[in-house]
Amino acid sequence: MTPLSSTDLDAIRLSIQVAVAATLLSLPFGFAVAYLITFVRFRGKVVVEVLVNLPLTLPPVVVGYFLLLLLGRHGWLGSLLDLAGIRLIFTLKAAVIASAVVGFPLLVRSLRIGMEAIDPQLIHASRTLGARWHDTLLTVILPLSLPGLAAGSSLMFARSLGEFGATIIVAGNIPGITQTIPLAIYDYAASPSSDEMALTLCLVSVVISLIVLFMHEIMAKKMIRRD
Amino acid sequence: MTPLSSTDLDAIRLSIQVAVAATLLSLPFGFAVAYLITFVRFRGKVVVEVLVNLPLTLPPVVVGYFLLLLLGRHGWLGSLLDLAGIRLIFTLKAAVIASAVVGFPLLVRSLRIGMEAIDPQLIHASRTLGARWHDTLLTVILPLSLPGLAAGSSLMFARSLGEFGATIIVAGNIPGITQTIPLAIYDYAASPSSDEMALTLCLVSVVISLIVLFMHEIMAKKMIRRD
Amino acid sequence: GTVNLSVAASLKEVINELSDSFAKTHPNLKFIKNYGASGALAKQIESGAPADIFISANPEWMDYLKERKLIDTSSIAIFAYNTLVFAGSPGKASSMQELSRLERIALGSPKSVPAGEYAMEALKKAGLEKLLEKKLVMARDVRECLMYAERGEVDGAFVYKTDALQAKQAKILFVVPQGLYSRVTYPDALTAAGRKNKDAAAFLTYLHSNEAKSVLGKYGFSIY
Amino acid sequence: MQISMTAQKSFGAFTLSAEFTASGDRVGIFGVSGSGKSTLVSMLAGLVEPDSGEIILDGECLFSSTSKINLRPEQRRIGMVFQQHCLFPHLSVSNNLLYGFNRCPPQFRNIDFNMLVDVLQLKGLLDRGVTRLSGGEKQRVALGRAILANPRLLLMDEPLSALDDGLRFQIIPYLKSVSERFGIPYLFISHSLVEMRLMTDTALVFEKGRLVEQTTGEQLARNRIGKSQVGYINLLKLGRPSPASSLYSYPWGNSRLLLSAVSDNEEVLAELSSKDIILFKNHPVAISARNLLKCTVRSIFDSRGTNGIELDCSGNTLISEVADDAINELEIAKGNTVYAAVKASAFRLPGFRPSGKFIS
Amino acid sequence: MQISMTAQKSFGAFTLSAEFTASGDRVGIFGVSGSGKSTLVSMLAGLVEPDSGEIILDGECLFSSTSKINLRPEQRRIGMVFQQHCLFPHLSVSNNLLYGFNRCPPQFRNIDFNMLVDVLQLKGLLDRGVTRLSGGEKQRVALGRAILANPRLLLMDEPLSALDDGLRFQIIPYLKSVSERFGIPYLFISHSLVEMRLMTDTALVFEKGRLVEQTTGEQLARNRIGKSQVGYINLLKLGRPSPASSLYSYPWGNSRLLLSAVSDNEEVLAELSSKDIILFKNHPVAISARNLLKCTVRSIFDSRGTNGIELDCSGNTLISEVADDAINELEIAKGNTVYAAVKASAFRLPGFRPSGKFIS
Ligand SMILES: Nc1ncnc2c1ncn2[C@@H]1O[C@H](COP(=O)(O)OP(=O)(O)OP(=O)(O)O)[C@@H](O)[C@H]1O
Ligand SMILES: Nc1ncnc2c1ncn2[C@@H]1O[C@H](COP(=O)(O)OP(=O)(O)OP(=O)(O)O)[C@@H](O)[C@H]1O
Ligand code: MOO
Ligand SMILES: [Mg+2]
Ligand SMILES: [Mg+2]
Repeated sequence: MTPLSSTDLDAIRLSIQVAVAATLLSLPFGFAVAYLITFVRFRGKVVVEVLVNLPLTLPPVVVGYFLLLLLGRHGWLGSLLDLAGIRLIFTLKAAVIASAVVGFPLLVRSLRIGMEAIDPQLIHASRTLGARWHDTLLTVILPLSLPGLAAGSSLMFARSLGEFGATIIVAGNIPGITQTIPLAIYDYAASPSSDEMALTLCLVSVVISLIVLFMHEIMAKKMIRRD
Repeated sequence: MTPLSSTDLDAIRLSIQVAVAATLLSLPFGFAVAYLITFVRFRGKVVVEVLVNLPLTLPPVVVGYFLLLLLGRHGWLGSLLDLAGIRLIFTLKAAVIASAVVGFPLLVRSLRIGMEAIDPQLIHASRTLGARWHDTLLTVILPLSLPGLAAGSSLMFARSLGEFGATIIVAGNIPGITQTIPLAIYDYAASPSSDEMALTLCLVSVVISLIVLFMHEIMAKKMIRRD
Repeated sequence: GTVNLSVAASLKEVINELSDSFAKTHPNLKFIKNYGASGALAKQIESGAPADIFISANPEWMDYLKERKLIDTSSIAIFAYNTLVFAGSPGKASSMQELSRLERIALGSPKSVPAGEYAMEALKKAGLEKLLEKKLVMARDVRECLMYAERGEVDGAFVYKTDALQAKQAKILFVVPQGLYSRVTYPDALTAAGRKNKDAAAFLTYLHSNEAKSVLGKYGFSIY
Repeated sequence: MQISMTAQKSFGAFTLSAEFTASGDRVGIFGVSGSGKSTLVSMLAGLVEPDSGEIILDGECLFSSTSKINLRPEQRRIGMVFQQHCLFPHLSVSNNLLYGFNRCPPQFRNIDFNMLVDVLQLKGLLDRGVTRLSGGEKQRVALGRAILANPRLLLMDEPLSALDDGLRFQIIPYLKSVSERFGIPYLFISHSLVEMRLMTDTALVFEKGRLVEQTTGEQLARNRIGKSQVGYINLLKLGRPSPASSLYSYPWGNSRLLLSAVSDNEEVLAELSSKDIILFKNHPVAISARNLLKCTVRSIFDSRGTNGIELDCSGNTLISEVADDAINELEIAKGNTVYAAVKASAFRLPGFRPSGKFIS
Repeated sequence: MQISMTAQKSFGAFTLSAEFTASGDRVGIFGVSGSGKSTLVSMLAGLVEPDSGEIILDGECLFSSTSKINLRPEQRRIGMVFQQHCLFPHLSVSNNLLYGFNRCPPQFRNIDFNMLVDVLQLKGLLDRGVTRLSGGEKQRVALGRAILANPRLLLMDEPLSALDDGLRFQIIPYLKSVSERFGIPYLFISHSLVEMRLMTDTALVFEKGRLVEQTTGEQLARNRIGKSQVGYINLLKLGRPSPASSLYSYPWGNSRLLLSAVSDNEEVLAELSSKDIILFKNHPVAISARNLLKCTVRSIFDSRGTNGIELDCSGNTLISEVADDAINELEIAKGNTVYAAVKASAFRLPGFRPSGKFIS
């Protein structure tokens, strides 16, 4: 096996950074959206569901293009950020956003499955004990959604590690700066002579995601006390 | 909006075919794997989990590349199939397999979240009533996993509609034969003059997946009688 | 200073070598290189991605940026040319006409891959389009075409000479006659943002130096 | 407490129409299985929305379909002990117990945690996850959780059904004293007439979703003389006992009674079934019954086959149940004198746990 | 049925050591809340694996830690009524009921569905989803589901706790007749001594995870004379009644008894508490009790403060509970004659539902 070059090590570091940041960033939003869809009746729920699931249905490259339109200098969000002196395109932040958007539907779905399995009587019980909705949310719904949360965030993390199409478009493929593992693999696979390096990176990627998967499972088991 | 060309209509038809076939094909396997991981203790469970999650962690292109190695004329499965006169590469079947493999971890995860929420006492109850494991599987675990199954298969369906990286490698991008919506979008998006067509196809894709999402949700609600 | 490059992926090796040797004589200069599909690069530049120099795999995307006034028009020049070849297992075919004997032929998807567009053009001119219609496999890019040929999934593939030279199994079976397709050109230019970057201008000049031409030649590009 | 309810709720063929006004701090709800008891209390707690009607508690409107008022459960401060426990599976026993306590306004956090844990016998279990409890342990945690929240009204849906008598009769006096001391009125659902007599003053009887009887617990029991197999339960306020050979002598108004059971309390409420009192016209001799009381007949009320006789025993009231024939034979009539015999073992002391650890 | 168990199971500080051999078709399990009853039956059903030991049912080894035998629950054909119902939430009432029925070998599918539905009063609910039932309705479905599977042993974990007396005393005789007719032995957990007396012959008493007493139901009740607040319950086999003025006259062995309750059955088992029998040395006059029986004292057994007196009444046996002092006063001794007085309303007919729809 060929040893890893310094840009490979950079790619590994960047990938982990991106995956961790994307997952952590998405958790509160994902939880909020899943809660809204599962427990709250409101107008325009359909619209929320559509938006959340959009990135799943579209090829990641297309998602990347849409993000580019949104966050680019002339995009409506990008132009605002530009005024504030913030540039996202071609930075690691953009990679994080790309991963977060692409993985978001997976997180929300997992959370919803978990939330839907919660016995409504438990929520009733907390209400009769004086808990207001946000209190119930934090002390009953959140802990009981932990299995879904753990599953969802590990899905999201793994997906982030593999995210390629949207990332390469909004973050570019700049070694040492925005080149994550999938982009590095793409580069290696471009030349027939470096197939082996591509395989090595694949392996690294798999090992990382496995570590995370197992950590999550152990966490989930510890966090809820059931028989 | 530009009207859809006949190859576009082909792409829509093919996409639906692929997504439906991939989802239906994966359901029994996904259910079996989720069941094994959730309820059965066996050696090598780790290996199964690794294999299932692999396609999620790796960029779809890499998955496609591995599938090519496996199913290609000289791949170890491909060469066997070749003897039997079956060729998969560059056919719609390959697109189905690519979508199935990429979406599989999503399906299994969703099913697992649903299965883990089943009260073990219900399984106990069915056992004391004389149900053997496969009976319990079909009459208790399956119906109670329906919410997870519906969620998982709608995730899978949506993911199939968006699958690009792995499909284009194993199925090729042959208009009218293997060109699905994402591949057609890619083609359109690559030339400055046909951006609009790409957008139209995106919309079609979103609409289809939404229809399926809602169908699933209605189904899931009807199938389980809860308050 | 720094120079931001947005370069078509097929030029990766060439530009890596050229930027390294340029950096040797300019120790304070840092290159930030972004390789990708020409269309994606153009869209990124349009969205404000930092780029001083843009090298496209076809003139179309250069024109796209030019129209949007994102290119320093005066700096546009041809960086290199490429040649379309047919690569595959030795002995499968030795001319365009013999292609009809083959079962499967790979080419880049004509709509999205320039090499595929050129190949299609050549097939049309040679009158083989209808004949081969069912045998064509459209790949995402040139690299995939070559991979199919290398692994024997197809009998042969239309690829650039520069790619074919890197192949291990597949060999160049024949060179597609230049008369059948328009010339494969790689235009380069300073972007509007890079106009003021002296280092970028210097590097662009270096790209047209004789030293650069010999490197291009080494990788199989032609310069005239 | 004053509840006024005129609420309807339909589930398919079943319709509960809860139309009543009840006052008093200890209200019982009777009814056979499926008569709508749980649905009624769920509407009060705000967990089930009535199809129409109005619910008013102590002058405050909790629900009104016409004024479109529907207070949320947490705004009502009505506690509930669910029929199926509904413990939080992710919390330990003590965190379940303290859930409502921690959420109630500081000035109401005055129920003694340690004493509650003691009475409910949950001491060793506090750190345990609630999924790893026995059925009766779960029920006790559910009860404790609701009490600690010190609600302004406590709804209890068969809160003692999974408990043995020893525990049950230890918990009942505690419940009553907590209710009195902290001013927590309650609604109590139970199938046991004895539990109801002990726990409630007013009783609502439901049948197929309709209120068929509203009465005091006292009256309810009297009405059921002859219908019930247990009979009317006389509740006797007794003072502190003193030993009397192998038995115990308790003051009861101006007279004394001999009981076989002993109690440590200053005051006890003993139960005596109307069926356990035998009447004689003349003073009997050599009888095994240890208590012979000279009484005056105050009134006679009848019900199929048997008659309730209200007796005045040195100023105390006792109700005995007697067959028609006996009325003539003993010449029982208002104002006449009779002798009532009661065995020392016929009394039942609630909360009394015999030395044997196990009782019926 | 013959069960032999020597199994241990520990949960942290709690250890259940189930060491006993029991035979007979109707076995009761007593014990206060948390004493290990549910754990015991779960081990029998194969739902909880013992830490060590052996379980043998009718000569077949179900579990053995030394021989590494552990039959799966479905191989044991042991039915279970769970303490918390455990109904299948995705199935209707009738599909829940039929779940085990459809899975039992055809030759055992002989329990009458309609009759069961009748007794359990589930008729109108068959198509309903089980999540939309009241607490008592759920419990009845759970009971019916287990019975219809016609298991070779039925375990019932407090199966009647959420039911009113009316239903309870309708279900008990049904359970017994089904058990007898189809040869289904059972283990019955309950906190009610009356239920236990009516339902079981043998009783295992557990305390803190250990068997502290193994006895017949009869003996268990006798031992508890004086300890229990209910007393020993005499069970009297009575024949078909005939009306006698406002009461009913029942044949009882060679004599007759007057009861205030009527039954339609050919034969009934009436309950009479030992506390409801008053003894006289001489024949009393003008007494409200409608039954006066001349008896011979057969034996006296004592327990703290009260004594059990076994009486022979024209060949029938009765046990009365009497205070120490009374023994001397009435000169009660083996062979002496006494008169026993019992009120017509003191008898309790199990399964008897008074015309009022609601009873204690
Ligand atoms: N999974 C567990 N982990 C730890 N302790 C347990 C677990 N299950 C039961 N216990 C404890 O074991 C003891 C016996 O429990 P079990 O359920 O057998 O009691 P039980 O006799 O059925 O009581 P009840 O009448 O209240 O239902 C209890 O003290 C209980 O707390
Ligand atoms: N969600 C529902 N859908 C349909 N019917 C229901 C629903 N909930 C309750 N019922 C029916 O309403 C009636 C009253 O139910 P409720 O739970 O109030 O009875 P209950 O008096 O508490 O009985 P129990 O003593 O058995 O707990 C029952 O007949 C029940 O079947
Ligand atoms: O530079 Mo490309 O990879 O053919 O567009
Ligand atoms: Mg109820
Ligand atoms: Mg139990």
